[in-house]
Amino acid sequence: MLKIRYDRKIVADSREYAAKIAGDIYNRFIRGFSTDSIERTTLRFLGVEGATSLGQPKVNSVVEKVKKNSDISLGVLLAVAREMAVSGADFQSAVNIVSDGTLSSIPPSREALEKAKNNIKRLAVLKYEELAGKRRKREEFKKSFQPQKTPLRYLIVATGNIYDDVIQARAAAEAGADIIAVIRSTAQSLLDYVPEGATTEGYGGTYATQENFRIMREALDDVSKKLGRYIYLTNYSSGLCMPEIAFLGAFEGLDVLLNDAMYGILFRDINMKRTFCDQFFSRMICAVSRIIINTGEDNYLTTSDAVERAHTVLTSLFINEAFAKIAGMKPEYMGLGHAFEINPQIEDSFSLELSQALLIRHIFPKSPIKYMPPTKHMTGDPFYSNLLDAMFNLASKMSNQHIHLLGMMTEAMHNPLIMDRYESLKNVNYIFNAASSLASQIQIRKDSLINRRAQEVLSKAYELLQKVQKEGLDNAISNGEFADIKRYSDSGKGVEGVYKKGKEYFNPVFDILLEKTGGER
Amino acid sequence: MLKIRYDRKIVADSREYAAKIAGDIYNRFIRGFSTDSIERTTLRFLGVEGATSLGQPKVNSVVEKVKKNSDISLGVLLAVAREMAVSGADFQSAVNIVSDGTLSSIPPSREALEKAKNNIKRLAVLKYEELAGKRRKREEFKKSFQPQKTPLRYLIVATGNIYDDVIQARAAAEAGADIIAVIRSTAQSLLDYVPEGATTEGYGGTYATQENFRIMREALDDVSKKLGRYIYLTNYSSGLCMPEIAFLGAFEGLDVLLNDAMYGILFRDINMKRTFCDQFFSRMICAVSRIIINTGEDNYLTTSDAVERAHTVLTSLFINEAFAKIAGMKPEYMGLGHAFEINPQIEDSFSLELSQALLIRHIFPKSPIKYMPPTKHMTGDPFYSNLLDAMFNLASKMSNQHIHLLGMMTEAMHNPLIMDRYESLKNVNYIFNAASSLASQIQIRKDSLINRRAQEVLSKAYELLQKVQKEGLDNAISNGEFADIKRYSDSGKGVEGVYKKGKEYFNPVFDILLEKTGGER
Amino acid sequence: MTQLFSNLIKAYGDRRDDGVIQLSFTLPVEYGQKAKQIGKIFAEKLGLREVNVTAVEKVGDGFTMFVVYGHCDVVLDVDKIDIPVVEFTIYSREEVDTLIGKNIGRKIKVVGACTGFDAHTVGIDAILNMKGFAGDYGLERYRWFEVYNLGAQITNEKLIEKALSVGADAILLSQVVTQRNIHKENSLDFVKRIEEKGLRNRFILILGGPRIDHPLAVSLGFDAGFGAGTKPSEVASYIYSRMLELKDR
Amino acid sequence: MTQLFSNLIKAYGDRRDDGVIQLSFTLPVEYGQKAKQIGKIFAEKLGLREVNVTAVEKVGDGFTMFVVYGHCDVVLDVDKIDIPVVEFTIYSREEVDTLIGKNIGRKIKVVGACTGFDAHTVGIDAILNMKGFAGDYGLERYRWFEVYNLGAQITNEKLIEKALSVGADAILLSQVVTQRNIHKENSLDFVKRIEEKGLRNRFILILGGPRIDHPLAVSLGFDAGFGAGTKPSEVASYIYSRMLELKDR
Ligand code: B12
Ligand code: B12
Ligand SMILES: Cc1ncc(COP(=O)(O)O)c(C=O)c1O
Ligand SMILES: Cc1ncc(COP(=O)(O)O)c(C=O)c1O
Repeated sequence: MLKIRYDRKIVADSREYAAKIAGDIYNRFIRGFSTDSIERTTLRFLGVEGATSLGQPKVNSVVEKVKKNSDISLGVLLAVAREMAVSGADFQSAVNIVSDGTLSSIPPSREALEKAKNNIKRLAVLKYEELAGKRRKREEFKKSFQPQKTPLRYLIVATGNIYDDVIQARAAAEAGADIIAVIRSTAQSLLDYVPEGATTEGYGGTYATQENFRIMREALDDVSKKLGRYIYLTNYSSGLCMPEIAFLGAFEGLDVLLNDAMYGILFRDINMKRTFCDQFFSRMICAVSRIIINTGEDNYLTTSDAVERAHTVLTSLFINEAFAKIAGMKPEYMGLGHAFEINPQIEDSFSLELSQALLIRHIFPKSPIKYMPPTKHMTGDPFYSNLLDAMFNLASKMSNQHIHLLGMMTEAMHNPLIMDRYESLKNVNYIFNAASSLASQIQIRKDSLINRRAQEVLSKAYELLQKVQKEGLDNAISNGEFADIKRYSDSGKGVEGVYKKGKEYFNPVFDILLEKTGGER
Repeated sequence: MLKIRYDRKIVADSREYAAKIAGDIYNRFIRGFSTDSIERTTLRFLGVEGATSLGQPKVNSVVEKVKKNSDISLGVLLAVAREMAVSGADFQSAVNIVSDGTLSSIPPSREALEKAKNNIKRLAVLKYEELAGKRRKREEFKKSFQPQKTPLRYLIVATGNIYDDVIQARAAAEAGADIIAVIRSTAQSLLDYVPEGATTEGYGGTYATQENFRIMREALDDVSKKLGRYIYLTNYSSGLCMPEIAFLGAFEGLDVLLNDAMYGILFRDINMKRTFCDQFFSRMICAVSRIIINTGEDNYLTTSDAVERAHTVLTSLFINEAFAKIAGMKPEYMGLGHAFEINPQIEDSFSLELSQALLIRHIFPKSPIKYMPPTKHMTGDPFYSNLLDAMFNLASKMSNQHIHLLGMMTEAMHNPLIMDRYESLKNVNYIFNAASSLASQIQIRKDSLINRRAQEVLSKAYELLQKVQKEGLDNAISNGEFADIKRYSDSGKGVEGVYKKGKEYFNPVFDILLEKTGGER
Repeated sequence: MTQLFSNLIKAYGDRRDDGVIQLSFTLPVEYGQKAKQIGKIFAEKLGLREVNVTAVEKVGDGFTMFVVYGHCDVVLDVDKIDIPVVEFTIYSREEVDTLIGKNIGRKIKVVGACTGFDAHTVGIDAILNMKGFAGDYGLERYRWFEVYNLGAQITNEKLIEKALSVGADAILLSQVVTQRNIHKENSLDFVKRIEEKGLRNRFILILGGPRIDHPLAVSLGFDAGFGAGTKPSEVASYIYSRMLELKDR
Repeated sequence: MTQLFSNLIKAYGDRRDDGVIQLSFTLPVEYGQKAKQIGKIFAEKLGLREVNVTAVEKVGDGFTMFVVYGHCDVVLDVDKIDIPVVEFTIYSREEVDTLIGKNIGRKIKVVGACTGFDAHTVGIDAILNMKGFAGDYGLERYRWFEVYNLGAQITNEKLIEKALSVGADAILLSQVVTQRNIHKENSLDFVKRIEEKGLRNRFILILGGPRIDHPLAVSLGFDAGFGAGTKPSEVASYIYSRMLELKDR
């Protein structure tokens, strides 16, 4: 790879600070807490699915009823276990009883409760094995194809209708895409439940649902076989249902999930505590299922200036990495994200972008870095905007990014038309091929702008990490250190769904995940 | 500048071979010959203009009549001098008499003839001074502006109507063009006369005429003042009227002229001898008027493959340089031409292009190298074709070419629309600015494809020069060494207009030019 | 290609009135020998002459993309086109501040937000926040503006409530997402609520966003509309001149 | 957006029958506040709905460029469109050579050129010369073709003369420059000369060039037309199958 110069000691120190920052959050906000969505995920993990007669997802109904009729701080599963113990019902029936709100008020005997809890534990082990089996099958399927050359070509489909999405995804794969991301309807992250079934509506995308995942996965597996090239599937887990969607993604064989430790806080005003807990749980699921997560630092540069605030991206990457480690993720699955968002009218903008791209690629050498295309400075002139994408493609190839999001020349206009996506692939295919070995033929001069800029960004990121560590991440966020947005620990959406675990909190799924991931905590 | 490695000894040896090749042609085909167009140019130089009552340019009529009624091998001016001597007419009247075909058959007295000849010589000196005065005035005008940054942005206008051309040229200059080239009507190079007046027709451009030159020069001077940036004007002198157009261009203040020692032979099937003589004379005019010439090696890559036959471009550049030296041109005015024409589907095409561009830039460090955009592999998809232009722009900036022809995303469709030109400028402005100092920040690795390719092209060019020197350039052309096209010394257009000068050949214009240029002959 | 009267215009390719335009589109037809002609007929049906289909490419099974150049006979009489334009002088920040101080004599209160599901705050922030846009400071920076920026993802109702509670002079609504005309629907909903409450003349109503323009805003019931690239000083100047007008009445 | 019957098609943006297309064009109007609306009205006059003018830029004094996206209601009934296609099997060079040897039994003579002012020889060379095009050898390389390639810038008359003098089976005319329809004029001139001489049935007439297609060539009086990207083996296969047909008659 094209080498740049920067101080490796600062990198090591930065990592240490980041570990402290995330560790502090883990101790103060994550360990000892659960959330509505974690509880719901636990139920889904154990096979609870479908909706109530009122159309509410059953897992939501169960959690709500436990909150109303019992003590959620002990975990939904304890309520279910109790019902099993009292009424002798099996797990599913007990879940239904809890969901109906007719759970018995008689306290169970200690032994019956132990037995019920043991049954649930056994079920959890079984279900874990089932999930692991799925994961293994997928890995085998993947291995039956030649691995693709990086950067991988990542394309979005966003028609708002899952069936149209399938048409577009197939066309994109045929034209050369390696990864298909199905964009979600705007504001799904604010829904405190996961919609059900195949959906044909939404703004800017359609809903992330289990059925939609299945439909698209099936289509892509089919195309993969046809093309002899494995097509990765991506969706979004960020939002109030982060762990649930992570589980559904894992269950339906998704390869990549958008999953950031802070995105929901900053960009969706979701409560901090809620997000910290949820990201942890969801990442444990990703860890055991070997799902690549994608973080969202690219978003910072849509609200902050990409030159002035470049270092905030790097700072946040260190923190996201530290959180992922706590959840037990391997670097190979940390798709840390950054972006090509410098104002194209700035002199030497390409050198600055290249510098940043190389720096990040160097600091996280094992990670499948996700590189986002220009968006903010794209204009209504597609001929021109296509050129920004070309230079982005060149920067990506020269710095050998891993997951390369294809830019759209109509970014400033609309969700991509079928032909926009096709042109985007022509663009990337041309540039990647034309500059195939360019990076290996050149060296960066010691005293160059590229090197100076890299060192500058790194130093600033380091300073910010120091500062954040001193203040605590929660306070740093309240001070607007990231994305120029301020959020507070007690406000934001979903705050009511976070609770301190009681002493008798029961959740074998949680336990298995903690055990299997063995994160640095 | 970005450095590449190549064998400088081979360059020096190549130059020597090229000097021998051109010298040989000079001795065998140029020295001692004149042509119809040289004779006509001589007349124009001395102020002969306008048309006969039949609409034929007067200079053509005079030459024709001398051929018919007198001995052209002694030069038209001798016939005119004779007429002056016999009838006592002044120069212009004598010219008219010759043109009317009514010249007297009485031989003049020796003295009268000497006197007439002396009169013409004096006139020639006067006219030379006039031309030099024009040149000085223009240079002063030019100096009143800040010099532009290279690569200079060169844009073509080609509406076919000089008045529409003016509109487009102004728009282009306002959008950032540094040089405007007015494209000529196709096949003007095959006309054995220069049309008169302002013209509003033509295919793919309108005619190169003195009046058109004047109209456009005036418009561009006006725009230059408005923008505070000197706008260069270019037209084409190649063809059967090469020296005439060169003179008209010099007279009307053109800055750049397309003028190649072999283009007419290869691409227009103009006779070799004719072209060799004409290019020599036209280049002497360019030399004294400090006009930048542009050679046409880029054309080779439209008929030959740009990877396989890259070296033919370099070979030809050495030869064009040697011919220019013989005509007394300084390197600062030799706008040697090359092009970005590699099939974009070839892996590493960009590295190959960059290699070639750097090599040429290194070998001719003082010359205002002209770099041509992709044309042959442009497609009917303007979104895609615009990308090839972007990479061309990048290669040009990275190798700091001097005259940069803007590519058109609609190259494969039509002559540029007003908006095509505008988009092209947006493209080049973005890339030049974004990659402003990129080249100074990197080094090319010793063992890189770029270096290897440069050395390979140079070696092949050297070998070809050796071969050409052995065979003689005339025979090499007959063997199809350039552009995969074969031409023979006795066929081709305009062959009937070449003649060996008689002992008494009289042409003080020729003499002044030979004296003032003092070329390496 | 006859030359038209000077007020009548046609598209301009490289000569007056040649009418040349460029199109690109995708048709749900299989790529193959017939595709090109289908693309040509499509362009002809749209009214183009001498259609030049320059690209025909397969974008997927059953889909073909076309690029077309052709001559189009649409003629516009520019003199007869009546386009509502916002008429006001654009001042610098310093000038606006001086003028408000002199002619209005009190702080102008503005409330802004991006309402509905739309979460794009960068546009409204560019107009309102200190930082501003393209080197032009936002309204918060002005001495004589009092700014309430409610950010994004709030309801129209909340925005109106806030405007009432602070006694705003102007309400600034931003709409960025336009998919399936959500921006128009949401803007209409906003104006309807204002009208139902009998508040239409209480506030200066300004709409903004990348796909907004003045005529559209007016047609939706606003006083003015501002599109892509708007500078804060333009908005400030407009509000000032509107305030002056209202005062005079 | 109602779904049409399957044979009726509209343009496809990202959903069936949404009709979205893209345009770009320049109008001779001054860049300014009104320009955008003029661009919009232009697109509406062309028949677009919900016009989105995404770019309005000054390309020069008095000229403004537009990029527009909009919905277009053009509907095509693909089943009803009658498009002439060249019907023949495409063989490889080896196959063509074998078939000619077997079924024609003598060399096929072809004469080709790029006539008129048009000096573009690369296209006709690609078809005729040894080297060929895109890895597909040219007709000179075939055992059973005898090729006369006259290059460019010769007259139609000369081409016909040559064809007669060598007793050609097919004449291949290349036309690359299309400005102001010079290719059509020159091709018509060629056919007229052939017809005047009563030679229309004497030769297989083939027209080629980047802007040529089969229907156009047929309408100009040729037997077949070949466009951008044509491979020599396609032309060879066509000539062979035409020869076979003629022999059978
Ligand atoms: C940044 C951005 C985001 C950021 C927003 C961060 C934030 N806090 O604002 C993030 C990443 C969060 C985001 C998310 C989404 N986005 Co977004 N986003 C953009 C992007 C890249 C830039 C917008 C921007 O900031 N421009 C810079 C500002 C300064 O310009 P502006 O908004 O035009 O504002 C100027 C003028 O319009 C005017 N103005 C604006 N408002 C007002 C108001 C008043 C009163 C006045 C006077 C003037 C005024 O003044 C401003 C300064 O000149 C655009 C693409 C693009 N290049 O335009 C897509 C884009 C707007 N997003 C889009 C979409 C679809 C989404 C999502 C729905 C995607 C998804 N499914 O997840 C989500 C959800 C958002 C939601 N719920 O609304 C689409 C909208 C398509 C459409 N036309 O409907 C776009 C066009 C991208 C695309 N092609 O798909 N996005
Ligand atoms: C190379 C080239 C030249 C070379 C030509 C060298 C030569 N000996 O041929 C040079 C530099 C000399 C040249 C000059 C000019 N050119 Co030129 N040139 C081109 C260019 C870049 C490529 C053409 C080419 O070689 N393509 C590759 C070949 C293989 O493709 P092809 O021709 O399409 O041929 C294929 C098929 O069409 C088909 N085919 C072609 N002919 C035939 C015949 C038969 C019988 C069959 C079966 C098939 C067939 O098979 C071939 C293989 O697939 C094009 C732009 C472009 N990218 O297309 C401009 C272009 C064609 N040129 C153009 C112009 C205007 C000129 C000039 C007039 C410019 C000027 N004013 O000086 C001059 C004059 C030429 C003249 N008198 O005709 C315009 C034409 C505009 C128009 N549509 O009318 C173009 C489009 C460029 C532009 N945008 O302005 N040109
Ligand atoms: C990490 C991450 N999650 C989620 C999203 C978008 O999801 P939503 O709009 O549903 O919040 C993004 C958007 O870019 C993102 O970067
Ligand atoms: C050196 C040179 N002269 C002249 C021309 C074109 O002139 P014409 O078409 O009149 O021969 C070219 C074309 O590119 C050229 O390179």
